Amino acid sequence: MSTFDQRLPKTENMFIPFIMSGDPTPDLSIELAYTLQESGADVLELGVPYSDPLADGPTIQQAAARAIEQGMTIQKAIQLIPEMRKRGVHIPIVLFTYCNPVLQYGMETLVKQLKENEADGLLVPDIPLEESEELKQHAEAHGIQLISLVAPNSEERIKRIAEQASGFLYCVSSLGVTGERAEMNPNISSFLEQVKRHSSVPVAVGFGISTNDQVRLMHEYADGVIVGSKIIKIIEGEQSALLKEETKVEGLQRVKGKISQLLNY
Amino acid sequence: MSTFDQRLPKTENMFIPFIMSGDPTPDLSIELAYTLQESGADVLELGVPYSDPLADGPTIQQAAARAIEQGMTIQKAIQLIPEMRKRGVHIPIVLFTYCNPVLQYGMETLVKQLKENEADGLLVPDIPLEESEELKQHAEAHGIQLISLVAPNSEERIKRIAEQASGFLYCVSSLGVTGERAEMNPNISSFLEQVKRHSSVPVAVGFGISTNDQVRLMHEYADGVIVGSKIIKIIEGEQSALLKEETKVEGLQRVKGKISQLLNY
Amino acid sequence: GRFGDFGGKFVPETLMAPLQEIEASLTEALQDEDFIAAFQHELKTYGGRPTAFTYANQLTESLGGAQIYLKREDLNHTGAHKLNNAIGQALLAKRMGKTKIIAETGAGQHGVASATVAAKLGLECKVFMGEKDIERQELNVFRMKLLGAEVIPVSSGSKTLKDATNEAIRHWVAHCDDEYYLIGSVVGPHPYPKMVRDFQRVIGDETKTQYEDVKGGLPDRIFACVGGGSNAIGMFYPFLGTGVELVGIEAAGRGIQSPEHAATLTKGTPGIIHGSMTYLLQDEFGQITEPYSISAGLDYPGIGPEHAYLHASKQVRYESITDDEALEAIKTLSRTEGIIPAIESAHAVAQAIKEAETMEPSESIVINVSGRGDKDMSTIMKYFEGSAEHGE
Amino acid sequence: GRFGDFGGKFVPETLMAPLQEIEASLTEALQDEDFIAAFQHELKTYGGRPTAFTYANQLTESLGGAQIYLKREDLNHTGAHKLNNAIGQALLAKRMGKTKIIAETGAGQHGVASATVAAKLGLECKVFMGEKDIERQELNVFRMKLLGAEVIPVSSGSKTLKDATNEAIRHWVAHCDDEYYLIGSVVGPHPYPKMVRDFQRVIGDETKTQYEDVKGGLPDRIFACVGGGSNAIGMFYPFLGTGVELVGIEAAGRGIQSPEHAATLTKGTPGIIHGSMTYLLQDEFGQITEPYSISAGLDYPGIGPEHAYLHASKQVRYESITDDEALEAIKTLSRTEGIIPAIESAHAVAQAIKEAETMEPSESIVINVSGRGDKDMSTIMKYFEGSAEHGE
Repeated sequence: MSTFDQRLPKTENMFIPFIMSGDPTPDLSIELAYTLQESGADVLELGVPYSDPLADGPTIQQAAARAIEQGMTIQKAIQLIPEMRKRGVHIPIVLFTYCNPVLQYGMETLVKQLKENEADGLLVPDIPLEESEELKQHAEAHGIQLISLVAPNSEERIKRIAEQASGFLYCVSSLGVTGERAEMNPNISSFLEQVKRHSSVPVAVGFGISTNDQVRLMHEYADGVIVGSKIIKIIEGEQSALLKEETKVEGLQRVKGKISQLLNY
Repeated sequence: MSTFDQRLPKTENMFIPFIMSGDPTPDLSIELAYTLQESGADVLELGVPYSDPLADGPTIQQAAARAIEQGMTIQKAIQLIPEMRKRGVHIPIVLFTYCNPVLQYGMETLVKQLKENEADGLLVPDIPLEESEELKQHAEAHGIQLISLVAPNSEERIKRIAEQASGFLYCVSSLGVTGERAEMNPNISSFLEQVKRHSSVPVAVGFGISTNDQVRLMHEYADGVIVGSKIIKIIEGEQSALLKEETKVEGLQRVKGKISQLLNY
Repeated sequence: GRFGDFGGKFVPETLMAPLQEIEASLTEALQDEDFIAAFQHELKTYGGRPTAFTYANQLTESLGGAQIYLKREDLNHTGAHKLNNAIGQALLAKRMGKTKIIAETGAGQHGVASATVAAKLGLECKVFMGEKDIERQELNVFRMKLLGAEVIPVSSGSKTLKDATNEAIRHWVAHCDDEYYLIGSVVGPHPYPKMVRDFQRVIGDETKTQYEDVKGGLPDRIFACVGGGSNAIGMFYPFLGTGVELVGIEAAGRGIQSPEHAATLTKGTPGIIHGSMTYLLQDEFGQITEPYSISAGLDYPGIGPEHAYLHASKQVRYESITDDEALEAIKTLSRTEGIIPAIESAHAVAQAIKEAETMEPSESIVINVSGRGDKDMSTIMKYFEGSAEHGE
Repeated sequence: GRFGDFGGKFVPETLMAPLQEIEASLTEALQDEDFIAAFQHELKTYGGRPTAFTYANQLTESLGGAQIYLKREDLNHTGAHKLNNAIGQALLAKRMGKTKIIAETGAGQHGVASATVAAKLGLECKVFMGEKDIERQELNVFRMKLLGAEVIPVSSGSKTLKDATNEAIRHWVAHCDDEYYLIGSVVGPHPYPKMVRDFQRVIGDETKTQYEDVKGGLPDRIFACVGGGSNAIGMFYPFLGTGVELVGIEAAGRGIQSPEHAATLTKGTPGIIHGSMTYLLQDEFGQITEPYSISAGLDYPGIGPEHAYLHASKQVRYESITDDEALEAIKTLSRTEGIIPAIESAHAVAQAIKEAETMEPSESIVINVSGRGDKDMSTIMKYFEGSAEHGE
């Protein structure tokens, strides 16, 4: 049994938040990870900031730009994970990073270090199934779950992607980049049903989920929801409180409160 | 015998100055005509200002621009001639004008009016022999001498031009436009000899003659010299004196003095 | 040297010899197969001829009238038909043993074409340009200098094209032994209008062949803009007497009822300009007046004498198009065909659009797109921004 | 979808379907004679192909080495080879039933080419352009709007080409059902690099025929500049394996020892950019770094994956040329041949001049003059005026 599965609290009504390493500071990333776990997170998606984040909308792009500005790197992001564990984060942590930083770091080095640093998974949004074989082999060899994505237009590839998925399967709610959407894809339920038919791991849905209603609806169809841009915005909203030592705890409390509102339907 | 020949004081060592009608004022043109006669002019070339004087250098172009500014027209220029006669100008007067104003005025009207206004000749620098037939017929019918030009590169046309010349024959000293030249064409003597062989009228040379030495030299080879830009410059130099009633006479005296310097070699 | 009552050589005596020399050399050259072959070789391998012949399907469909074809002189090297003539004359200059060419320019297009062929053929080049135009056309001035030409500022008269031409002629008079004057349009004294037409008729000759290949037979009407008139003569000449209706379009500027236009045939009178008997814009005493058009290439107070003749003899119909109409035509052609024409050429496009609408879908027309609009982008931009400010 | 180790489809899952759709349609289209005929028809009657093949006699004589020929892509409609690809892809988009195209642009050339073919084929067009580039290229922005395109400012990242490309991809992900993404070079995920090469190979195919007609056989060396690399691949591809020495020239900017260059193959390392495995300029952690070149068209941190392959497999030799060398080459080609090349193309000219001098007069070379310099006149003017001020 993988560490991912061992650390996973539950496999239904999962909540998978995304934070950007180093946004607004590395220390706050650790605190935020803990706060999210306290708020009910089942898996933490930990982003590595990238100069050219093709799959992301403006909110996550800007978070990445801020984090790069702060000197965040893939190496430093990995080193945050043991700190998070020390702080008490016991849920699975999945590193989110684009393909080019992975290549420069070295695939094997990366998964090895992830393992050593108590991470559980890796998500690379721009490595589709067809380009993933080498990375998957390295990940499997080191017990790191390579998280796969599947999209509404994946069609005949849905089966192939779902069957080889590990950790959880990330379903893209609708075409486009990450970020809030006013309306959800109306065909989402049939898409998710199709995915679930072929998947042996929990199925989570992400991209554009930002309201209490949307979380509730998605929990009806899927095993979990991934929330990214909305979390970034909540953190942005509390940034000035978080950055001052005397108001930090207050700020974290308010983050927790807002996340509860999102989840308590 | 034409009025031109009747009025011509002499046919050797001729001096043929050019002035621009209306530069600096119509009244001064009359005075200047008289002064030039007093200075020894044998023929007066009276210019009509034109917007696009192709054969002229900057000095005469600028004189034309000033005269147009003053409202001078071909009609007003012709009307100056009887005034000059009244003032005592008895030498032949040749109107100098480009072809387009002649056409717009009407060839026949023009030569008729020239005759009526006691002019003796007409010089149109941009009507070469080949385009001159109609104008020549009108001129002859009214007893106006159409002055022909011949150039160092006229070659086999020299004979044809010289043989039909009337009044005097205008020899262009060297290629280029009107205006001062530091050096005279070194082949000028053989050119002028060739012209004189075919001409039954006096042969005068113009373009670039501006010094006492040049006048002397040209008088050796030709029957006369035409001086244009240099005269304009002399008048320009005295313009402020000429334009004031109290210094006008003085100014005219100085013009006369400078012309004497040019001619007394 | 005449086209009916028009043309001729109204020049100072000193220019008669160089003109005769050119005439003799030209006659000889045009009978020499090697010269013709060299001319055609440069047009093809250097200039990019034959230029394309484009069916304007979208414009045709949007108007619902005659089928519209475009002769694409905008695709010539340096961006307009001007190069055809510059190549021809520069080859002649070289054959005559001249080592230098001089040229006049207004907006700079002919100056650039002259500087270009001078560089290509190893000739020195001086370009006369009015001081006002030098200021307005800074980039073209730099372009000519980059091509190795000397740009000579002209400060006489109105400091624009007409005066640059005067000054080039004056300079040439003094230097005609080693310099060749490369005139940019079908204007000037004989043999220039005929020579330039002979070098530009390749436009019409190609069009005839291309139309025959694509459609068979002859088009019903052909449209070309007229400033000096070289692109129009080049296009029309091979079609004279064939029954094709030929339409030349002058610049009406702010309207032919206003004093600001360049509609020489429509509003001018016969006279002499730059050595040639033709129509021109002048006052009652024959002083040449300043023309106006938003297009620097049509902003000329005269017109080629052959056009005066074709007008008088009713072989070509001449119309005029205002600044506003021309600019609107630029927008239309850009949006429907992806071709931004020069403002000059847009005058022909505008008239063609007016007429095509009233014609039958079985009929067809050709528009000579004499040049590309790149050179005019800042003028066009200013115009539309100005219009936008005024709520249009 | 690979060229050796390079290429591939490193894209978000949502793009896999549209890429597969394009791949399938392209394969079908390239086997359809009607599609090929339509493509060739537009290239000829609209774009002006075949482009000229010019013997640079004066440049050749001044260097005293190899005979120099120029492939004149500068004579294409809109002024560069970009149009070939834009026509091809827009025809494909139409065949696929798409009604809108989107494109990225840096200096604006590909944006103009895309807006142009969109107008010609009746498609809607959106062009993504960095805010910094919009400011620097005001006239090209206006040109695109005049052609009916919508220009969408991109404020992310460095606000230049790389980010405009990212943003175009992001937009496409959300709208791939009715929009077609028209990439401007041989970059991006499979099948783009192969497709753009297939549409650009007409350059090399024509060159082969033209050289055979003029000289017989094959040239000794061929030079082409490389930014993304579409003009170079288009030229090289038909000559691969023929024994002709192929030389690609990158932009060395202020020198490859300085941090300011765009010499991707010379100084970059393998990685992923815009969905493709290739060489790129990046830091140790794989963040893409900003390239520099005076030429906006070479100022790209990546390079087409096929070039990475041709480099690795030593089928093409890659060199680099600095800003200063390129600008000097513009002057040389302008003065000797009357052709002002684009700054991009001048990189190829500069390297060719270096090598031609050392070659035998019996040898011959071809330079791909990929575009005209008109778009660069103010940059060139500023450069030479700057140099002049510093006494050069």
